[in-house]
Amino acid sequence: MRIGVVTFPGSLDDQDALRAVRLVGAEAVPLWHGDEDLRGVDAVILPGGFSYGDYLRCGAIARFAPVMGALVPAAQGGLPVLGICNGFQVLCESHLLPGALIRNDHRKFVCRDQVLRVENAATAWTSDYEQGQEITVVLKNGEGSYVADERTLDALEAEGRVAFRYVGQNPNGSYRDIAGITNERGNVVGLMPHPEHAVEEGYGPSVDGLGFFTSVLAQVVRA
Amino acid sequence: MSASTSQLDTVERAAASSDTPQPWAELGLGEDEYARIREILGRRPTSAELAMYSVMWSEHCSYKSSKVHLRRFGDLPAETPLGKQLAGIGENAGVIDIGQGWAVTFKVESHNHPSYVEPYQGAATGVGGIVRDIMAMGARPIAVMDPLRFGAIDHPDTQRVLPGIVAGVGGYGNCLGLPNIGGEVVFDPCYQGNPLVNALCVGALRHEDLHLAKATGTGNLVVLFGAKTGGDGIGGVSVLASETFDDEGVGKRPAVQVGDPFAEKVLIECCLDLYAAEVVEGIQDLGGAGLSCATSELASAGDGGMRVWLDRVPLRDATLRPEEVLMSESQERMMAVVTPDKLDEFMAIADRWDVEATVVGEVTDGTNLQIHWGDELIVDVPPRSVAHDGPVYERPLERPAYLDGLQADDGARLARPSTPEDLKATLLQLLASPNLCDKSWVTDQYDRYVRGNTALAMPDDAGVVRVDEETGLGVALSTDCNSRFAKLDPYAGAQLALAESYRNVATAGAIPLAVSDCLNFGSPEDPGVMWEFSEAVRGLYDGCLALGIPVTGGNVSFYNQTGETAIHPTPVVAVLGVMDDVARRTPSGWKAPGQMLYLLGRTASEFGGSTWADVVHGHLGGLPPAVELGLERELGEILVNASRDGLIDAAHDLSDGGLAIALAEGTMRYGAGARVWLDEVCERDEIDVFTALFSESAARAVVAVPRSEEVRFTDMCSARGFAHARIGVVDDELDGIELQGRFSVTLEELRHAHTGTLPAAFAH
Amino acid sequence: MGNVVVDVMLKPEILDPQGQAVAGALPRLGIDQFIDVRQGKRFVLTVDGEVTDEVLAAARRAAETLLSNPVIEDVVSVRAEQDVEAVRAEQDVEAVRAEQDAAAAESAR
Amino acid sequence: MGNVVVDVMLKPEILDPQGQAVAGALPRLGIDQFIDVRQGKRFVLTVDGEVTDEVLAAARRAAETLLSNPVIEDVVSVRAEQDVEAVRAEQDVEAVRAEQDAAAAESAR
Ligand SMILES: Nc1ncnc2c1ncn2[C@@H]1O[C@H](COP(=O)(O)OP(=O)(O)O)[C@@H](O)[C@H]1O
Ligand SMILES: [Mg+2]
Repeated sequence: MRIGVVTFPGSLDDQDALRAVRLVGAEAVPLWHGDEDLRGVDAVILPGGFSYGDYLRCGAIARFAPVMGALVPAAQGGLPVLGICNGFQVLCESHLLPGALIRNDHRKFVCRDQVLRVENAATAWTSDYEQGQEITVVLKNGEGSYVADERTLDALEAEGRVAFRYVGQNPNGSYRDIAGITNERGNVVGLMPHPEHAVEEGYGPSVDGLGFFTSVLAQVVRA
Repeated sequence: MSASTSQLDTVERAAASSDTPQPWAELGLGEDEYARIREILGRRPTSAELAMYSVMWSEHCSYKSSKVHLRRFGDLPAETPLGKQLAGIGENAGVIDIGQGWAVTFKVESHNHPSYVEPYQGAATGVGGIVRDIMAMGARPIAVMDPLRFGAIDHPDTQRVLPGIVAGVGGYGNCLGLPNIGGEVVFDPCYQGNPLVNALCVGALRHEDLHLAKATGTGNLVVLFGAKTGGDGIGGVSVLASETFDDEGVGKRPAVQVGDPFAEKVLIECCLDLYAAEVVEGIQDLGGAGLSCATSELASAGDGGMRVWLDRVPLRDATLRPEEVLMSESQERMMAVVTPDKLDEFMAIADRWDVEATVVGEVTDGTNLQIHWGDELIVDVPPRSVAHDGPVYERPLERPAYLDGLQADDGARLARPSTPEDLKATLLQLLASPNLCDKSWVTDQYDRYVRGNTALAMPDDAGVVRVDEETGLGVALSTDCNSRFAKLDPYAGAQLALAESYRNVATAGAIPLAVSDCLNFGSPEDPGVMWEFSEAVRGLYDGCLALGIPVTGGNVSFYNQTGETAIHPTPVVAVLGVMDDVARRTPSGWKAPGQMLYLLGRTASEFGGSTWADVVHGHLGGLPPAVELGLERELGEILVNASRDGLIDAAHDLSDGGLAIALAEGTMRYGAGARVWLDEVCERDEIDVFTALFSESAARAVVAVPRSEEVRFTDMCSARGFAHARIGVVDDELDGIELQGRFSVTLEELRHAHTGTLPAAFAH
Repeated sequence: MGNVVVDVMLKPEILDPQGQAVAGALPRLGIDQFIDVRQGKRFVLTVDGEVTDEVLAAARRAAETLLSNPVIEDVVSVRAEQDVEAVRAEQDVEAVRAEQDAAAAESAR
Repeated sequence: MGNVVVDVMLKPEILDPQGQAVAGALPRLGIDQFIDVRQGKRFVLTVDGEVTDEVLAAARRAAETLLSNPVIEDVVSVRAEQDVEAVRAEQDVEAVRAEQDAAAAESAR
């Protein structure tokens, strides 16, 4: 079981994602933004960070990286892909997921321990959670407010594609408290909070994030 | 190159026109300094040389007023409790061995004035600068901290600068992927018009990866890499340009530097790949004084000369004059010395990271640093004379006359709360005061988790990060300074800063190993300020000697004053400690019911410079708390041993606001309540409850001991003859704190007081 | 050398926290005329030569693909700077009107 | 309702990492005409009424104090949107010219 993690210039949480993959016993495979090659991995994580400085719009420039040329069709073909924070932004900019992420309503970067509710426990990345389970992971971003037009939001709700919702105070103004979403097929999941920062006792608020990585492991083994 | 050489002030021309008047005074040089430059060169300097000397001999770069005092630190044993220092004062940053083949390097620096002018960019580039210092040692930067000082919380100046400074620290550090693991936010009217932005970076490296800033090996190449050079931060040298420039051109040179953290992130990864490929002989960051500093320091530390082709420097602004290119403080640049056979590999690595790299010079077998612009020689100087042999002053010192009066005004007359209600109200008032309130409005803007190695961060006493994933080996860091203490007595104040920082590190469970400092003072030309400075350095020196830890580096920031009024002396002290396994670190709050709370150390009535006197009475006077470093050392050993042996589950040091604040913070951390009794302590130390709660005596901590370990723990304290008293028990059924026989305060009351202040002041 | 100016604004239905913050801050400066503020982006793209039709077409492509995200943003305009300059010189409506009249008179000659 | 448009750009001598990021990305999209990109801000301030001289004066004050940081930025222009609109409708230089001619003819009548 090989899980790839893409490093763009400015990626920051790539090492953390690779560590999380190793911790669940999978093989962690570094992928490079400049290679149009997924090295035969069984799943891909687009990690957090500030790809290309996030100067224009978060994820806007990364979307055009050569590796995305290989990733987009693979994702459309069913490859499990998880976008965390900046990775979620890249997925939205690439139109693999609907909507967009804009500046937090309070206009500040926010780093805190965040409770999420798993709203869809049937995706490739959430099957090890219970529907409705509350987990505590790390939230840290400046542009994490999820927006989409009403029609898209209604469709997401109706199709059960809201994967995670913020519990308690909405930390950034996201429409309908949305923290993460999935595509129709459930193989592409994006969320702003960071499960990879909650995988080791003593180095994060909990180990609740492990479920993402064990889920995909089970998924791929089944497939 | 577009530069018209006819206008160039070349070495040849300088030699032939010795009497040409030069703007040395405008560049900040003294008459004697200018004369000395002429003597060194045997002729008048060229404009470029004059620019170089003027900035390299400035206070900021040459430490000319502080050097005679800082020399003391060099007399400290160059050893930490774990062994020899690998690099010390004089390098970009000190490097210490932490065992298992690992080393760490850390340093604090100031970026005070730029942050006042442009808060966001000033603070951002402050972080960027210190990170490059750490990279230049061959290390991977692993964390940052930001000790900050502002004017009164409601002052318009604070309202203007604080949000920008905090956003700048966060904006740069977050984008760099460095966890921010601590710092300080202090408000005092003395910083109005002169906020302090200090920044600390710590990096980790394997012993064999240590790199030094020197240019050796004739024929080796000098490579400039990173961002292009623009006209940033060269306001000062515009007087030179004004001779050859129309005024408009000069006015366009910005004094403000803008940072590009993305460029720096890429530069970090690029440097680490270069080190791993072993293609770097010597390396230097570009900071203050830009290329002037980097070339002269590299050459001065090496064994030969250096030749530089300045016109090869890639420019962002093609109109820059050679003096300006030399002086530019454009960010995100580094300079490496590379052997010719490794150049291709070097360039390939830089290319992979999209980092522009250019050979701009070579190491020669001569003695001088020679800089060319096209075919012309515009600088020909002995590099040591620029970089290391600058002027040194013995500034006059004088103990300020006001000090006797200040120390005599000891606050004995200040009304003290006596009823239970008043004691409780005082606790809540202090908890809500700007300096003791919850800082999460600030610290939530910083990423403390990135890299996944953070074991402790705010609001705990020290930041703790793992260095080695295999073993859990890691470091703890704290920065501290109570400048009110330093104002009352700079010698004791510096030692108290050292003691608090040392204590914080030990409280987390780490063995304190080494010190870095950032000495923020007023004008060195004021004998009173200079006296404060020398006292602070003396205090720090004596303190380090007593604690057995070296000063491995630091920074001096003078001229922090508004008009005639200097800030309080603010010697910020950073202590670094080591832990074999950071998973064992001690958090600052308690959770487990039934654990016993112990107060370590004795309390005396010490309210000079205290938070209580400040917040309740607006009073500053008397003497600061007594410092006993022997006791600090013993306390440190107890905390570290108890942590290692699993005798304590939580520990919080006592500092500003005293025991009352420590108890409140320990309770709020995880929400578990505490039942507390202080009668025995009051009896033993012959103090009243008010003193027990709010005095700021040093060398104290409160710890939570599991019942099963109580005997072992008290035996350990007794064996060392260290004062310890059982003062309470953790009770998660209890809502907040119950101080027996006095008052109860609920968690909600505590949190309400603690958390409201910063949002109310800045969230709009 | 010529410049193309691209203006991008958030779609009207998308929340604009930065614009709102400005709107909230203006009254505190005694500026209370404005009932709404929106903040967008302005790009200046420089070519080494004239702003030809091809250059404008390239700028428009850049605007649609990279410079804006159609999910949340509108490209408000893409034009050669000289055309912007014609307006920029003006400091207020009156002056602009006067200038337009003058220009009109000029070109009518 | 009327709008005032305020354009703010970083001073030319100040480093613009945002513009550089765009400039670096465009060639990867096959758009290689542009030798430089600078990114600035565009504010649209709305008044409940006409854009009078006073409104423009207030906008100018807002531009100088809150909307720009004079240490690193220039206010490039402050003008009523209708004046911008006059240009915005145009899609390229030719069209603008034609329009201007037409306008000229119109106003010369
Ligand atoms: N500017 C800052 N940046 C990061 N952390 C900060 C900052 N200011 C305060 N903190 C953190 O908040 C906590 C409380 O600060 P403080 O009361 O000064 O601690 P202490 O009294 O233990 O030195 C500490 O963990 C400290 O590191
Ligand atoms: Mg502390």
